[in-house]
Amino acid sequence: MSLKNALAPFGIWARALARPYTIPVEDIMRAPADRYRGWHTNDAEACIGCGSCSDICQNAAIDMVVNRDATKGDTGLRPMVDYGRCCWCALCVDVCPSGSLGLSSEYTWVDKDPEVFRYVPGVDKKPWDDDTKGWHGGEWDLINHDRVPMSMLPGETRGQTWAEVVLGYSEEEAQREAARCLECGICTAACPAHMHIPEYIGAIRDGNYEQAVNLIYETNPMPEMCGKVCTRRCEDVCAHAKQGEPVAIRWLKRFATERFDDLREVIKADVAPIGVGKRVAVIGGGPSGITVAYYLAIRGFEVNLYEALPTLGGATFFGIPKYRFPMPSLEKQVDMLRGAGVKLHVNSPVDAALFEELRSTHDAVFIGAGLMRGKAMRVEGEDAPGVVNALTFLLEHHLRNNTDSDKVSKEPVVLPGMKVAVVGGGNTAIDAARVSLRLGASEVVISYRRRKEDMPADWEEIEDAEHENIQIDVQAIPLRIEQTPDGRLDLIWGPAEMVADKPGARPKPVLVEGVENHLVVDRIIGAIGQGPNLRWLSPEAQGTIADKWGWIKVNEDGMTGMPGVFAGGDLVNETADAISAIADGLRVVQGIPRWLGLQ
Amino acid sequence: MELLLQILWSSIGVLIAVAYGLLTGGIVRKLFARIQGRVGPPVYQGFIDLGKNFFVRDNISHGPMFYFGPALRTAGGVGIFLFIPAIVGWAPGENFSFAGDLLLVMYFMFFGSLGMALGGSAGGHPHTPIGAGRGLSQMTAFEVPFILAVIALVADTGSFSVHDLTLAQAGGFLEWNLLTHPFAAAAAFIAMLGMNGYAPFNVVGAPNEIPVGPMTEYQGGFIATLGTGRAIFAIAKMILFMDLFLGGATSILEAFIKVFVIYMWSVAVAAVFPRYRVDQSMRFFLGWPALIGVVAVLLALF
Amino acid sequence: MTIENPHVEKETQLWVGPQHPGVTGNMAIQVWLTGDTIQRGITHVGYLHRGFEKLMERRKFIQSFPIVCRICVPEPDTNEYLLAASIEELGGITIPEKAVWLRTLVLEMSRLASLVQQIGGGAGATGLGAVPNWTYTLRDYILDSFEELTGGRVYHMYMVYGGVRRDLPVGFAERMEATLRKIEERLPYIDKVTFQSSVWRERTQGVGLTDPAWVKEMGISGPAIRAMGFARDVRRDFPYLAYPELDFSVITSTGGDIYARMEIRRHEVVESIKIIRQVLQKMPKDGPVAAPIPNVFTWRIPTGQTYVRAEASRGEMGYYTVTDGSDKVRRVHVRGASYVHGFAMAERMFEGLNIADLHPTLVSIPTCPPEMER
Amino acid sequence: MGVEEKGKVPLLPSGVPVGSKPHATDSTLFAQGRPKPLSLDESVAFIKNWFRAQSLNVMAYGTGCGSIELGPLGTSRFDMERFGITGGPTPRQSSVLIISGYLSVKTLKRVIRSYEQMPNPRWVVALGSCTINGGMYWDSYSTIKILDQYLPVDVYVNGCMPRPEALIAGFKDLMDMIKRGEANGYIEYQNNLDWYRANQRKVIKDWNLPEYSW
Repeated sequence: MSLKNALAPFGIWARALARPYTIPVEDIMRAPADRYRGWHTNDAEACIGCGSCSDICQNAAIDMVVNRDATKGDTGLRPMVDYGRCCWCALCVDVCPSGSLGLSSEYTWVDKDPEVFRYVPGVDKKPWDDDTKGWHGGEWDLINHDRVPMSMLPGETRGQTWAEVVLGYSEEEAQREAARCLECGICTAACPAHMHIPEYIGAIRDGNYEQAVNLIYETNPMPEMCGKVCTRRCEDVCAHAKQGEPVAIRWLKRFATERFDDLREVIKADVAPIGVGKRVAVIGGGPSGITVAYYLAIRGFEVNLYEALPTLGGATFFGIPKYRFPMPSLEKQVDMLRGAGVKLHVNSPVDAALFEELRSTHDAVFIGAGLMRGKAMRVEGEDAPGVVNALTFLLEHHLRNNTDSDKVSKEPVVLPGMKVAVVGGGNTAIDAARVSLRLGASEVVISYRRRKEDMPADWEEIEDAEHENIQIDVQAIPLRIEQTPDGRLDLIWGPAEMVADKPGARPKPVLVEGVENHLVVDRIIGAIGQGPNLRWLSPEAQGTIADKWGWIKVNEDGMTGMPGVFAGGDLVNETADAISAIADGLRVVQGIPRWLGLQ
Repeated sequence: MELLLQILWSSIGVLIAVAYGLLTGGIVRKLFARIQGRVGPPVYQGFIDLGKNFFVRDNISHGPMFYFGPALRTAGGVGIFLFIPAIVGWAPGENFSFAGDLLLVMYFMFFGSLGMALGGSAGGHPHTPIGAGRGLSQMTAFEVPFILAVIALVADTGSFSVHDLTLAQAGGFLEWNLLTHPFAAAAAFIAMLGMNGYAPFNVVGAPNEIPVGPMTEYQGGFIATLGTGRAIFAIAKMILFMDLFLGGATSILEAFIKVFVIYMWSVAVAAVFPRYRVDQSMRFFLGWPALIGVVAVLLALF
Repeated sequence: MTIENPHVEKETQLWVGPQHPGVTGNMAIQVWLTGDTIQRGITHVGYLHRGFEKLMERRKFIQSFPIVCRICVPEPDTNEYLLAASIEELGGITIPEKAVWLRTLVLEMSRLASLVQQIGGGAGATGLGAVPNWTYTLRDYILDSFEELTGGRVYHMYMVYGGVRRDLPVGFAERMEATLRKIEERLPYIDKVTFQSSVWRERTQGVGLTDPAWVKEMGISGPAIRAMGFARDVRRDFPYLAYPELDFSVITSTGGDIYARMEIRRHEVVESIKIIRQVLQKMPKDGPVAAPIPNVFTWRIPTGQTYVRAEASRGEMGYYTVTDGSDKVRRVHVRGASYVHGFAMAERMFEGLNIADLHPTLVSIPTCPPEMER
Repeated sequence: MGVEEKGKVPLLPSGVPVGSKPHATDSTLFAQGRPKPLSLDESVAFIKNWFRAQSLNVMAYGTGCGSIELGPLGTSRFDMERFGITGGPTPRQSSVLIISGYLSVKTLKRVIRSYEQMPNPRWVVALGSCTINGGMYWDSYSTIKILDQYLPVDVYVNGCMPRPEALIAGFKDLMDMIKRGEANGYIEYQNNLDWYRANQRKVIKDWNLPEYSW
């Protein structure tokens, strides 16, 4: 033991004079780092209750509890965090698709009672609710916000061809896109038909396509149509849509159904044949009619389907251009009906007499006649030659090109080189515009009253139309139509300014007085909506089942005021899209057996 | 009557010594804390700990010997204090130093440790015999240099009375045994490191080996008694060293200061060293310090 | 368990732990003593057992990350890295350059924090109060940096498969540098009371000896093997992350006693500081911190198995991972250095050890009970 | 036993449980041995409680991962000693038992033993999620989930792990409760010994502890 080594330790006595490391008592509750993971916060309004946080929590610390009424895109559930389980890993924050969940930087919570450490962040008020520090999403997320891009025909050339614009996913792309699904099920609630969306997406992800189409067919007899042209309420509410792009549910459905050329071999309808010996008549071969016919047929009912047009499909046949929904796809689904044993009567319009006969010979009658009357624009000069209704335009066009019907003129409305204006902002307007383009119109203009974000048309459709060089004039209120001396039409419109309406509603367009713009075109297509037409029924029957405008009121089983007569589709619901019609059909499929006492 | 008065004065002296012991203990804790980079407990924390220990309910007993341990320990401390003069030349501060001599004091020193060993062992915990064994062996080791130093002083002065030994140094600080008997002082002050039970010689109750040695089974009031004993024991020992080597004290203030300074010597070492194993500490005390003690004795004799 | 004890009359049986201030955690050593000398000792564990390997079989890949870091409390990041690396290897994910460097940074910071703590523990075990106080504070400064970088103080949960979860905060390098300087400034003081102190040297030199013959027999790693003169370091022998691009040396010592093992740690602190400085300097400034990862809820990994290893402050840690095509691991085996050290090696070292040297020995090898039992 | 009844808690006649906890139906799980009835002379309770609160001895038993934060708490940075909190090396000399996180069943057995050896008044501070509802080991086969069923917990400090600052806040809460005479977990334990014992015996299969560990 050398003296140096014996004395060296005394050197640390110098430390006694230095300032202690200790944090002073008054500063002891020091602020943590900016990113510190403390207690949970949640923006309860932005939260959609998807439950991803609950799913990812390996501690089962998060339960989804009922907090408010469920709406479309919000389950009404909110996460309740149990701090008897939580480990503050913040995976819930990083996975939160709505970005509402976060961790504050508060860290002190002392209590005598173990039961208090459980609360619903954002709902149960806590002092740290407004803490902006802490761990929040956005910097880096566990979920992939970007959709697998869909390959399409190039926008410059597709205006000249009737070929399908959307090319569909490859198998690898589909599985990659399917893998994005968080399986929260908000889409199922939003879908009018409540399709088993997470389930079939999961089956696609696993490469189990037969299972996927079987799942799809459980609630939708026209999946290929829906896979191509559905208005997809599901994608609007997709949890991914909050911060990124929604899962391409529609394209995935399309991918699954397109895998099989003949679905009849694949679909294994496993339902009880409860309806043997019962007869049902279906009037109208649109989505709702097809739904009722198909599901009742596989349940053993004898189904007769009456369609006025030469082919089935209703609005999906004549309303949707074939570059979106080609005829073979439609044929495939009609084949399914035939395979299910539905007796199809095409070119068979139903009149009052036949209707009464059907009622007497069948146990139940279903009316799915659709909206066959295009609404007028209600502007001066609307009846000028060259002004057509979009419904008429599309119907004629499709009958001419896809059937041998002799009820249409041989001359198309739009001829090559014409300039066309379409008034309206819905899907029909876009369809009319794009069909006109393909018919050879030199220039197509869509004129709409409100802003582009207010257009009821599908945002993808709008984009597609723009890619095809279709011009969209917004905030344009048509005032009148005049004929120019050289035989053309002058659409005179005034600019509109948007005025806030009552809360929750879209802003109203209000005409700016004194300004008149001129749009000189060869054809004007009015696409501002459709209405019901029940003139084929007897007035008494009309009065029993419909209101004075022709809309049909039904009960929760889909039955009208006339016993045994059910209705669905666009005549009944206000949304006027195919999936709602299918949902109506499904309601009736439940309703008819119940009414007949078969369950 | 005089005896009764002396008893009264001595009792007050014991209380003051306990208080001062606790206060010094607090200051020591504070100093350790400062070296460790901490603020440390308030200096009065020792009093609170003592009070708290008195207010803890005693759950257990291991027989009469178990009660005896703390009592003996405290008695040892009080005994030393009573038989040495705290303040020389002032009757109330002289205690009973007329009645006992250095041998009695050293007996009391041994007495406490022995009591601890006996009482603790009654608890039956295996840590106790290990700690007691360590304590007793270490004590026999540091007693050697200390006794050698005492022998040197006694041989020089010719008296076993602490009172006499103190009075012999009365002529100013140059007369202090610290300077006149440097070897004896060195041996004694090194032995003091062991007596105080601070590092590096605190293996007896090493908290992370045999927590806390002989005291393992004690609690509540026992611990409070032991704490009292420890406080007075420490102060009594410092007073002994003060009397033997620093010429005693003539006023309370002087006593306080000298005791504190002597105490600090032990603390200065304790703060910076780890603890020796018991075999190492025995080897240490029986090495250089013992040799220095022998030299001191030889110097005193010849 | 029945323990044959032929000297039952002559020996004291003593339990060190689990409730004992001296053991390195919630574990117990049962020893038989004659006087102060340990004749035999047995390590008892199970007090901290949670069944991590089993729990992971019930959790999706991403869900395993919050729990693996609990395997070793003082140094959680190695576990995160190893699980991430195994899953990335089996699932075919390549992490971006920036993530490689960030992971290296975090691993080295956690090694540094753990080494600093072990130095304090080694000194505290011999009764030095000052050093653990300082080193815990130094470790706390590193934890502050961790908190700033990862959002967590003790459990960071920073790495997941694909990379890391957040980028460096602004000004992190400067604040880290300040922390490193604080550690460097404190090291000479630590030297004074430990490596230069005669008493401490007496306590540690020639005590807690290891035998080079045990290396092959037991699979010793870390400071325990380097203290016997073997230059074994996973970072050098099986390079991973950014270590091949870093300049550092593998510290060895001879003697195989407590002093040698603590000395290695003390020099490794310096090396570790050097590494952290290099990492902060060489790290790419931009770039993604994580690769795009598959859907965390549904990702499946094809059948496969792998063993991934890394150097922790205690020695080699390794994860042997088996997947079977499902969305959970089939089996994970965690190989912790402490397991070998705490059982096989420690029980051999106990023989003939003084009871007072038990705790310094346990700290120096070192043992980490949660890692031993998982 | 609520706070209101403090001071006149009915003492336990042997074998007849008193208290508000529901009792186990299987009497084989009951405790046969009885703790000594508390001497409830709290005449100068305020002073006594003040002293008790200002000097807490934390038993040095790192039962789980939370004990990693007791290191910083006890050392320079947070320095719990300045609040009068020190480490207690043995159960006999400790007044606060910190359950630092999860408890495996094997540890629970030792903790019970240690707790019962602590002299009254004694308090339990539970750290982290694991003590409240199982924490991240909620589905582990080897841990207990709700500590409250096995030991009377006085203060919960939430977090995983609670930071040292939170621990200090917890201790301050405990001190306040002691001063107000509200930290009565130990009385509850004695009065509901059968309930606690039945719960303990249900999870500890190899029960070989003394009936009450003095």
